[in-house]
Amino acid sequence: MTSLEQSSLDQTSGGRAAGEQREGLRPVPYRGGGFRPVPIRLIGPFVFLAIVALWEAGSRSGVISNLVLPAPSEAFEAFSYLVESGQLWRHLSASLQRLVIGWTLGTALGITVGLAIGLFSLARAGLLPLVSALFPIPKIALLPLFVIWFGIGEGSKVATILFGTFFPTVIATYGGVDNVDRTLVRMGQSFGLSWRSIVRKIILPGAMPAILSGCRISASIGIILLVAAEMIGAEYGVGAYILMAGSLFATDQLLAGVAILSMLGLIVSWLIGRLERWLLAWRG
Amino acid sequence: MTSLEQSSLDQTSGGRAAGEQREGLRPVPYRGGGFRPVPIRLIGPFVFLAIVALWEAGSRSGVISNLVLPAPSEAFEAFSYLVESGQLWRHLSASLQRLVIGWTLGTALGITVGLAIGLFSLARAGLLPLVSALFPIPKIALLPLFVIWFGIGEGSKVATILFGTFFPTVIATYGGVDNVDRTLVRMGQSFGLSWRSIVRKIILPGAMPAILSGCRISASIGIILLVAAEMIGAEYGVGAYILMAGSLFATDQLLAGVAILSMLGLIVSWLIGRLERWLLAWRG
Amino acid sequence: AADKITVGALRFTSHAPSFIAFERGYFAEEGLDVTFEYFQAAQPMAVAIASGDVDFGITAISGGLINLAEKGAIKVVGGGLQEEPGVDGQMILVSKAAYDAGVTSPAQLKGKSFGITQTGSSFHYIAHKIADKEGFDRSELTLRPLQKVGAIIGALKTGQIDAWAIVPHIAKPLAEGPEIEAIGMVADYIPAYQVTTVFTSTANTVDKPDLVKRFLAAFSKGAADFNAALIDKTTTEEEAEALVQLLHKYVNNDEPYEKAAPSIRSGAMRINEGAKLNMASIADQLAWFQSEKLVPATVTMELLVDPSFVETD
Amino acid sequence: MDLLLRGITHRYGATEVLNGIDLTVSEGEIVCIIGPSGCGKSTLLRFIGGLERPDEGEVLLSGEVPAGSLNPLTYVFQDFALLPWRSVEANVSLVLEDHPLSAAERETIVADVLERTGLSDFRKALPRQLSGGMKQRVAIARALSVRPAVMLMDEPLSALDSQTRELLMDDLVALWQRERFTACYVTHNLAEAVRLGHRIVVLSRRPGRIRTVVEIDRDLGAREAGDPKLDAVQRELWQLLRDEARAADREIADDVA
Amino acid sequence: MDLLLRGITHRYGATEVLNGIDLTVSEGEIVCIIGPSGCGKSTLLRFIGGLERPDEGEVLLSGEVPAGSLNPLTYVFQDFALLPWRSVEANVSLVLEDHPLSAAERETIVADVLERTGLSDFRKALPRQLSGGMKQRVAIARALSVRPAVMLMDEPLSALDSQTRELLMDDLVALWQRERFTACYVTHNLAEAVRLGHRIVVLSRRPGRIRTVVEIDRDLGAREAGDPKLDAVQRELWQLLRDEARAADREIADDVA
Ligand SMILES: Nc1ncnc2c1ncn2[C@@H]1O[C@H](COP(=O)(O)OP(=O)(O)OP(=O)(O)O)[C@@H](O)[C@H]1O
Ligand SMILES: Nc1ncnc2c1ncn2[C@@H]1O[C@H](COP(=O)(O)OP(=O)(O)OP(=O)(O)O)[C@@H](O)[C@H]1O
Ligand SMILES: [Mg+2]
Ligand SMILES: [Mg+2]
Repeated sequence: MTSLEQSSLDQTSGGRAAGEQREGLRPVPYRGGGFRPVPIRLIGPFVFLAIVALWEAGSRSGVISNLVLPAPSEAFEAFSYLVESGQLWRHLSASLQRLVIGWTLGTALGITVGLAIGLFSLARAGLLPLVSALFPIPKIALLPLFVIWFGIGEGSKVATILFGTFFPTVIATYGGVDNVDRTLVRMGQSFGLSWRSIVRKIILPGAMPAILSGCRISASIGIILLVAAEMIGAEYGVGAYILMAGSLFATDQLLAGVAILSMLGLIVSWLIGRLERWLLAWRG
Repeated sequence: MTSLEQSSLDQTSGGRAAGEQREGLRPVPYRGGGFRPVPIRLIGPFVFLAIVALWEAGSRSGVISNLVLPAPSEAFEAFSYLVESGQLWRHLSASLQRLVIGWTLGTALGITVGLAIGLFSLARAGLLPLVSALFPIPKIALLPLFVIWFGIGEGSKVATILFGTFFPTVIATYGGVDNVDRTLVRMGQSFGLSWRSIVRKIILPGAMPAILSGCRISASIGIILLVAAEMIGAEYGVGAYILMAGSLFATDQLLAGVAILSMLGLIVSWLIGRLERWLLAWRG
Repeated sequence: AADKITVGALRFTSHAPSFIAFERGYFAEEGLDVTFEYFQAAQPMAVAIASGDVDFGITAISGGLINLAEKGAIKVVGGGLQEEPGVDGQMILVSKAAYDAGVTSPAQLKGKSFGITQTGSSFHYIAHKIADKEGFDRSELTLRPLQKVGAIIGALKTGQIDAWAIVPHIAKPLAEGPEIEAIGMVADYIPAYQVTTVFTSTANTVDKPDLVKRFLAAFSKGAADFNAALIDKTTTEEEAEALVQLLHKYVNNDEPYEKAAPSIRSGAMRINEGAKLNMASIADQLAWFQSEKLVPATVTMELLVDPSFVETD
Repeated sequence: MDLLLRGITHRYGATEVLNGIDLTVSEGEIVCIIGPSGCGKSTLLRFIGGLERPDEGEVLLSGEVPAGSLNPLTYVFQDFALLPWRSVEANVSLVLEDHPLSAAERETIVADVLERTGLSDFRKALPRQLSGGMKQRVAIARALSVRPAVMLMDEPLSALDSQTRELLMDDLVALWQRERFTACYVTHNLAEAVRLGHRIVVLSRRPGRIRTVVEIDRDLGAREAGDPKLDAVQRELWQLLRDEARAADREIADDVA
Repeated sequence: MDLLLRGITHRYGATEVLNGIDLTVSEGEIVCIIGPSGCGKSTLLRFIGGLERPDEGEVLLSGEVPAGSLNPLTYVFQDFALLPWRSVEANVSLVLEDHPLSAAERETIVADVLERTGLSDFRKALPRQLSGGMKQRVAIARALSVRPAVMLMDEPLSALDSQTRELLMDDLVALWQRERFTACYVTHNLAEAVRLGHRIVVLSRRPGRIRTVVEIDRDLGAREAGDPKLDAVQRELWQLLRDEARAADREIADDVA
């Protein structure tokens, strides 16, 4: 046995063979890499611009008939007119107000009910089947009843968005509560923390990632439902604008409206991303 | 130091104190339990029945006006009429056909595109922004264009469902591919498995749980979109039935239709549950 | 103080009397403080009256409206638009493809497809009346519910449906285009067709008959102005122009005036003087709805109409 | 304060997990509990801490709770059980917040325990920024902050790599020499048991019974790696456990696991 | 077949991970690589297996690949890397499926390696039904099935509890005595290194440099727990590593971890 002292004289040597001459040396074959898509800058915007350019060219040359699809420039013109005439703000503010109120109420109620289902056996047994049965009901189907229940004013519009955002929030919240690491809860109990403390300091922050991703989903559902909500007696609103454009078959306005919704979706998703980065900074 | 031999004579003794008499003995306080809702049998059906019974009583006594909500028995009568007249099957088969074709195509395309986005940098950079931008567009907004693009026959209905199911499937699939444990992929590479083998034997089964939960979501979206899809020129179909009931303000038929969709959702979700149990049996 | 009322409106010329009555102060003269509630479609307006959100509405008689009347929620109280020989009324349109294939008159519509918005809409009724008069079975005309006027236009332009019928201010520009041809008039199939009616909640007819009377009075003045300027053309051109300008505030206001004015003018149809109601036409429509099982057989004219407010014939 | 276990027997469904456990933990001693996988060590510790109740038998306390002890029976968990969204100091202060202490008192206690565990430089760090060893030190600091009468430690070092484990064992010995805490220390690792235990309780395979109790009366501070007597005890323990460990290893979990 | 590393240096972004590593692994020997956390041991092993390429330096093979070796450089991973959806035998056969073997040949190889690792009774079991020790045995059987020239083992026992670790060390020694496999064995655990290594390469903290290489020429089969010479080597290695291990432990991960 070579003692440690002996070999430690030889501190820089990598063992007996380093430096030695050998025949038949060949590098090990490389077989790693891949399966990890890396971001390629500018491809995204490039593809987007290319599609728009091709589409514009197709429209101008008549390959794409105006009936099938208006040129992007026409949609942009419709959008510009909206901006210039100040109508954009009118539509947008009406829609945003509905969205904010409906989404806030739906989310707040959804988190409350979701927490109850996540924490109490009775709430889970009684409410979960109801939630599962009501969740998949299409909201447009209920519009005629919503008019009777909530009137044709803001009530029914807000209610549509509220109903649409309530159910996914419930499901995300109780799923989040279920997934909170139970050893953390046991830890809290073992230190004699009160029930309230455990819920407030362990369960809620632990379920927060799931709740926020539920918010992301419910926000996009809310935006999608703007169109359905504004089917009933809405004069202003992006959804109402799209419906009007659709019923007049003004496809340029229709596309402009759809683009506004799409941008609204991106902005809301960005905002929730900020919120996530702030509330979930601990995830690093 | 007591040697091992010594103490092992005393094999059943729990140490010096067991059995000893002590004063001031008290049990340790119990502080565990809870935070784990347990299923309570029969509460779910009971709550459901109670709601229906209350509602029926309310309708009969006139507390709930017929205008606000028809009695459950009326909705059930409308449903019975559908069954007896054989219309149910006509509506259901029309809808199911659209659902199956649209969902199958949308899911197949979605899995393909999702895999491409999950595996190739170029596909990810080029397609992902497009998918993110198009996903939140409400399908009802595009109906007028769908009519032009796909006609008012089965084309536009299938296309609506296809578009609705395509995007969530893409997102679920590429998310699933991203979440496949990379050490498994490295393992495959380290054993010299071919690219095809790695995709087929490691990536795909690894992404399967995510793909199936995507299917669950896309199936309920497909069912919800039946109403929107059947807005255009559909004579039969559950969605068309609901729309007709809505336009005639025949709320009993409306509720019957909504209940049919709800049950359809439960059945599809049960089927996917079976599929999951079969394909994901390895999760135990 | 003036009574506050809400009037449901579509941004169509058929609602012109309300707009005129509002702009020219006829409502105010009757002591009515009117606010308009705008709708995209007629059916929700009927529901809104039932729910009490709106006091008065003007729209075609639809299945939804009758069903709400059957639930005791609303009543027809007056007449609106009516088909009349000599005045351009609703037109029957076919796609170019169908026209070229020989559908040059409504008689050839047998076996063709016909666009409607929804089951139980006025389009549905018109289609069946055409089939009845031309003597083929109603089921020989394939109905295509497309929800929205825009969708029907798109489908007709691309030849996906063969035929449709619509009010002139929409029909005329379409027929001038290359994709669509006009082949007949609805008036030839449904004489004295009471296209739209004025209706209100049952509660109003019972509790506030006076309010209903005052509304109808103001509405009638507006209708008289409208008919004089655009139908009978008994006014000066300046006055007609002023009226069109007034209406442009409400109708087609997203288009520049120059573009909107001709379509407002060409779309004008007679509004019943004094909101007179053609009971025979309404009875015929009700009978049709019942024959198609779209409304319960128990609905009677008494449930649907309160004829005590206007002249009937 | 002493801890007495009397005739603890427990079943989960059809499987008997523990059978007739009698044991005493006296003040100031560290009792190590070893046994093969699944023999019920963690279950036993949960009974001792009052987080679960045994089917039969009782866990009793005798003697006065030391003055100032906020939480007499305090756990240290294998996976640290730190709240990832709280900094080191907030994780410690969490367990003080439900007690009637002023903010200043709390602050003093937190500063004190962080000082004693060498964590003062890490006050503001989040758990994810720390190595496993530091995380477990935070958990120990948190346990110390409530001045426990008995520490219940469930494999506190198993989640750490072997070098960190060595470092933490040294820390625990130093801590015991200063504070003379009482502990129930569950472990798989015989070297740990021999290094830290005043008494070592050997459990049999499921259903866990006490097979033997080994007393090692050499002072913790005097135990050195390579001590032939300790090595001998460790080897004998391994002889005792080897077959059962192998049997536990070769067990197939049934499908409803 | 021998393995030669020449001047391996690597950087991830701004951090230098490895610096000038020269090393040879000769046929039939087990080279253990030890070092504090984060010193680049796993990275080095990835370079050796061709899964990643170093910024500088090269990894070379010399001599003939043994006849019948399907995958000369074969890994055994810390977390087993078994496909959870495949049974034990299917996990082994996975790595044979891409080679031109008949089904019967494949079946023979699978049966043979399962027999040699004592897994024949577990052929149809799914990974989730197995204990950690059995999972790692499956991974070793899988590695053996491709007749590797060199086994690259990255902390193969760290995920196991200490009793299972003992059992598996015994198994590995027995296996080496039968098969005389060549291996690069990365570990944190000095006891493991002293038990299994013919040579032990000690790396410094990041950037990893070779600090020393210790040769232990006692036969693996003759190494017993409690052997004073081995204990002495282990203690000296610990002296060498302790301060660096402590420093590595006290490192705060920066926020962008
Ligand atoms: N809540 C529970 N419900 C059902 N079975 C349980 C529960 N907790 C533990 N068990 C079972 O009881 C047995 C003992 O579990 P326990 O965790 O106490 O063992 P352990 O000795 O701590 O094992 P390990 O050494 O693996 O930590 C195991 O077979 C386990 O599967
Ligand atoms: N793909 C990578 N990208 C960036 N940094 C990496 C990557 N892989 C490893 N590192 C960093 O390189 C350093 C060495 O990592 P490596 O995993 O090789 O260390 P190790 O010696 O195996 O550590 P451990 O003992 O914890 O397993 C670490 O600081 C690690 O954070
Ligand atoms: Mg345990
Ligand atoms: Mg490593």
